[in-house]
Amino acid sequence: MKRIYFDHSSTTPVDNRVLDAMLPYFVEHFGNPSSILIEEGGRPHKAVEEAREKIARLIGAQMNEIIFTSSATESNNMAIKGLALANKDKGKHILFSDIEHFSIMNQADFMRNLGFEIDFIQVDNYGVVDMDDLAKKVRDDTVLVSVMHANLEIGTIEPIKEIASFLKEREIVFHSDGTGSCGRIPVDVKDLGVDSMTISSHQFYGPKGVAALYLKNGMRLSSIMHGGFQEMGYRAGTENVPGIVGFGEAARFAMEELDERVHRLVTLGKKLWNGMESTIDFLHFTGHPKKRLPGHVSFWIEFVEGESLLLWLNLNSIACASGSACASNMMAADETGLKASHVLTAVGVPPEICHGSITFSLGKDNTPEEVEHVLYVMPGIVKRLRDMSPLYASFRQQEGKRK
Amino acid sequence: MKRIYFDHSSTTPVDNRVLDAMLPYFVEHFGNPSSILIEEGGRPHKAVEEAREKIARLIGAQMNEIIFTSSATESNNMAIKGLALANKDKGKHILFSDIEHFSIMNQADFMRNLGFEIDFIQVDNYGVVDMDDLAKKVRDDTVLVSVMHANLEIGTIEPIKEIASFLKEREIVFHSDGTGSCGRIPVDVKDLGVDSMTISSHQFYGPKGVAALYLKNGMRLSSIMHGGFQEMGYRAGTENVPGIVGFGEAARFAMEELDERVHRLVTLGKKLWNGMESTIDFLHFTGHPKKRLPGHVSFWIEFVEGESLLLWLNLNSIACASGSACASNMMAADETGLKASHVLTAVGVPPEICHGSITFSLGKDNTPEEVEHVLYVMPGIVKRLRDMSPLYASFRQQEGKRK
Amino acid sequence: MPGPYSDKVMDHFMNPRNMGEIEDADGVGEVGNPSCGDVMKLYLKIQDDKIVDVKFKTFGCGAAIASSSMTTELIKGKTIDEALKLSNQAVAEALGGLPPAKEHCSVLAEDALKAAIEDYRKKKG
Amino acid sequence: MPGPYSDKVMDHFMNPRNMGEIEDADGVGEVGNPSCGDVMKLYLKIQDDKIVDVKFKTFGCGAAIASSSMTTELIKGKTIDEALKLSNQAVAEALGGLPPAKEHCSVLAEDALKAAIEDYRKKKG
Ligand SMILES: Cc1ncc(COP(=O)(O)O)c(C=O)c1O
Ligand SMILES: Cc1ncc(COP(=O)(O)O)c(C=O)c1O
Repeated sequence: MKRIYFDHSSTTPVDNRVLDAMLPYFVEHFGNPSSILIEEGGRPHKAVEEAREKIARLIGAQMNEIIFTSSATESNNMAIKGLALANKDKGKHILFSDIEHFSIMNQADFMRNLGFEIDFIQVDNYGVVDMDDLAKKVRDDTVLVSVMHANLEIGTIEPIKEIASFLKEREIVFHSDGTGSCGRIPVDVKDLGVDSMTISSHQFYGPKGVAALYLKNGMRLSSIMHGGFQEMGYRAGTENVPGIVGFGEAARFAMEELDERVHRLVTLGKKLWNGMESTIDFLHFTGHPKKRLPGHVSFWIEFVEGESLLLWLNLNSIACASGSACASNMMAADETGLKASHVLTAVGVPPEICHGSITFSLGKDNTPEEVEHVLYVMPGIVKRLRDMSPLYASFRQQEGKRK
Repeated sequence: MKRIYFDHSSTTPVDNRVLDAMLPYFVEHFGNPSSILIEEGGRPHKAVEEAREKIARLIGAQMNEIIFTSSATESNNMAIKGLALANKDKGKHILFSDIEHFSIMNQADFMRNLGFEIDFIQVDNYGVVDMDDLAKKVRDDTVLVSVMHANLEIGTIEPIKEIASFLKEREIVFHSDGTGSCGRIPVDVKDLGVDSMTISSHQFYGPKGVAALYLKNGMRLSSIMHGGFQEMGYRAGTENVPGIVGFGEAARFAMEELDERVHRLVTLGKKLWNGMESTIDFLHFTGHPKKRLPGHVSFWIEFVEGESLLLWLNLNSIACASGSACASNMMAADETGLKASHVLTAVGVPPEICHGSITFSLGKDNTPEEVEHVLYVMPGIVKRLRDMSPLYASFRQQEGKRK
Repeated sequence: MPGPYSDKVMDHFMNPRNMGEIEDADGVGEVGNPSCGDVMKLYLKIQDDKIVDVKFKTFGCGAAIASSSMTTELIKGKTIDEALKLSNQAVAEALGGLPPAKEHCSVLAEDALKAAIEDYRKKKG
Repeated sequence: MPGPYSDKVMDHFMNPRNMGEIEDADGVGEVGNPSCGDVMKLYLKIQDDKIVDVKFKTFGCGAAIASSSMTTELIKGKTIDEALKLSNQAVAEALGGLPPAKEHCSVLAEDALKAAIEDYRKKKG
């Protein structure tokens, strides 16, 4: 059976049109963009700059505000380390939201070792950053705040503009991880007012191995990748030319087709959401019901363990994610990798449930028929797993007694 | 006219067979290798591990000693920062050879800011590391030494094995940048005795945007790219699957065809070297005449400026490099980018000449006819540029007087 | 499907053996804690020190379900002493191995078995 | 060829105007230093304060050669006073611009011209 891919939060397939644009840059136009004195370098150099312009246009930035990197993770590392180090004369205090991705969160220890102090901003039960808590936690020596634009696990979109204007008044540098938003919903960095933002290619039908950091003109950032003079000195290393070209094309298509994609996904998402709600009992949606990514439906189901649900869906040709899309790593060296999702904990989901969360993230090529099929398959799987569950058995017993 | 590409030190075209192996991983097998619970993740995960095995085999390492990165630059940054930080209890003193690439050299200031002390090991006029100077500079608190395996600007191959055994006795961690050697000449990390080594895909017909670090089992290394659990926790970020697959295939072909490639290149290199020697006067080869990369011929010519020579060669459909292959950056913001090559300065080439150096680096697909064509074209260009040179004019005048 | 789980694990996950409850069980063991993700309940029917029937219910991941299922298979028909010798490694091995992060699931199965036998002995007095 | 140099620069690099020496020049200016990579030598033939002929020799990069060539074109036929007004920006502009890292080459051309005129004035006494 044809697979139903509802896991666009983890990654997306490269668009065929994007791949076509990349192909000439592997063999034919393979030159090093730094070798601009020879013919071989000219075309790749131009291609990189054209891609830069497309990314800039997608998010309303200037061309020279786009720095290419190898992943959203690298962009986030560059931003936190680079902005904090460059501005450390201003202060040593850094704030992360409680629901940042590991590529922000797991920098905390390293930053502490460099002498910084890290605090965390709470979110409400919908995963929306608590402005009061932010106001309470901000200090005179706060130098940097990081709040993601959209959370890929629970779908919530954060009030970035509001946070940015609060921080601007206090002259605090503001980084936002736009991995979940850029290419999915309209993003205008000038309107949002962020100082830097991460953009990830493979989240919107571009290739893996390439991403970017928007860095507002005039911001100081210390390089953490030292070497040659590429990327205006911010990020050394020979450019991944085909990857960058693909990223650029993916950005162009995302921009041209954004309205259409959003519209489709909102419709499909609503269909899935409503269907789930009416067919599965003891189901709890996660994230904000309105301020959320289009086509993103996340939830947990009482008495159903998430991995088993995911495995059964997979056996039924349906791909989705359990726990953090990018984070769950079964191949971890030991069970310490199996912690409850910090995002779900932050939004108040009880720890025993965190393992049971599921994220359906739809993409531009999903269809209403696929949604219908998922809705058709789900109840049976849920029943099957509940029938196996001693927790459900004792719950039903209790319920029986009460009646 | 068909281009003659003699600039394989800067980058190489992707082998068509390598590209073919990559293609299924963009659209069809696009999954996230971390999503191993769903079918989409299985194949990419397996492909990454197979590529890891191929890289390991190329350099005689174990599979779990290979960490994928995005570039040789990143591998070098990971090695220097990561090894120094993880072992800083052992000491604060670091040694770089005088001819390291910028991706090592330009880390010096950052490391100094972290409290490390950096010294530099001299090389002789052939660019070979001076063992006596190394012995003199090593201290009780020396924690890390970095010496590249082969220099891509002057072709010299360093006595890595000798250096490694000297350092092993003193329990000093030894990193070697194998960007120039891996895939070009036989490399066996166990025989060499290095603790870590950089390997670059696009230096041997693999794609750009991917590289690796060999890290010997048991070595401590602090991660500098924080986030998810990829790459055994050493390097976070969603894997560049097609890039890694291509890198693996390039490694496989490099290994299978190594003898043949080396043999061909040694022959072509000799032909070019001898031809240059006999047709151009006042020519000086750089690097070691014997211990050098196959097919690598580098030199400077008196009274001929390098960029002009390179431009004329380019106009004659010949691609080569002047100064450091990866370093020269004409698009620098100002003239400070135009410093004399530190490599040539280190081997004692007078600064006024450094701008005049040329590197011909041949590759597996070059032919004897191409070498002949270059030898045919060179004298005319040299004459043309000398005729324009006031330096040559006054030299000839002086010579005339002497006679 | 290439994945972290062996074919054996997937087989037991998809077709769990001896799933269910035993109304008049001689021994019942329940271990685990929902907060660690897995809960396992094992029912034993014992005659003459021999396990004549066994059933399980499990809330948990694929490895937990497969470990429960395999454990029931391995102990059915065994004496109590033989069953007590069953180690979590034996369960994992019989399943064709478990990913390192999931080895605790086979431990849970062993624990459930021990708890059920203890319950039986306690009831028996 | 797309590259860092304009078509004008490449044209003057490939087909330098007024390249050579003037045996009986009225003014000669040599500037630059091989250690900075470029040396430029300018020869002037002057009649009635007018530059009637000019030649150059240059050791240097593409921008240096093109700047020299363009300078000779721009001053040929001009009076000394007019020539002295030639700025390095004018040379760079006439060449369709130079990459930022190469702007010093046009400065060198301006300097060579000034040195040559000074030499002429000194010789004239
Ligand atoms: C919000 C967010 N930021 C960053 C990342 C890291 O992305 P990558 O693994 O592509 O570097 C992820 C991964 O899903 C993410 O969800
Ligand atoms: C010896 C050496 N190491 C590292 C590098 C950096 O390679 P990349 O730009 O691919 O990161 C180079 C570039 O040529 C090099 O010559």
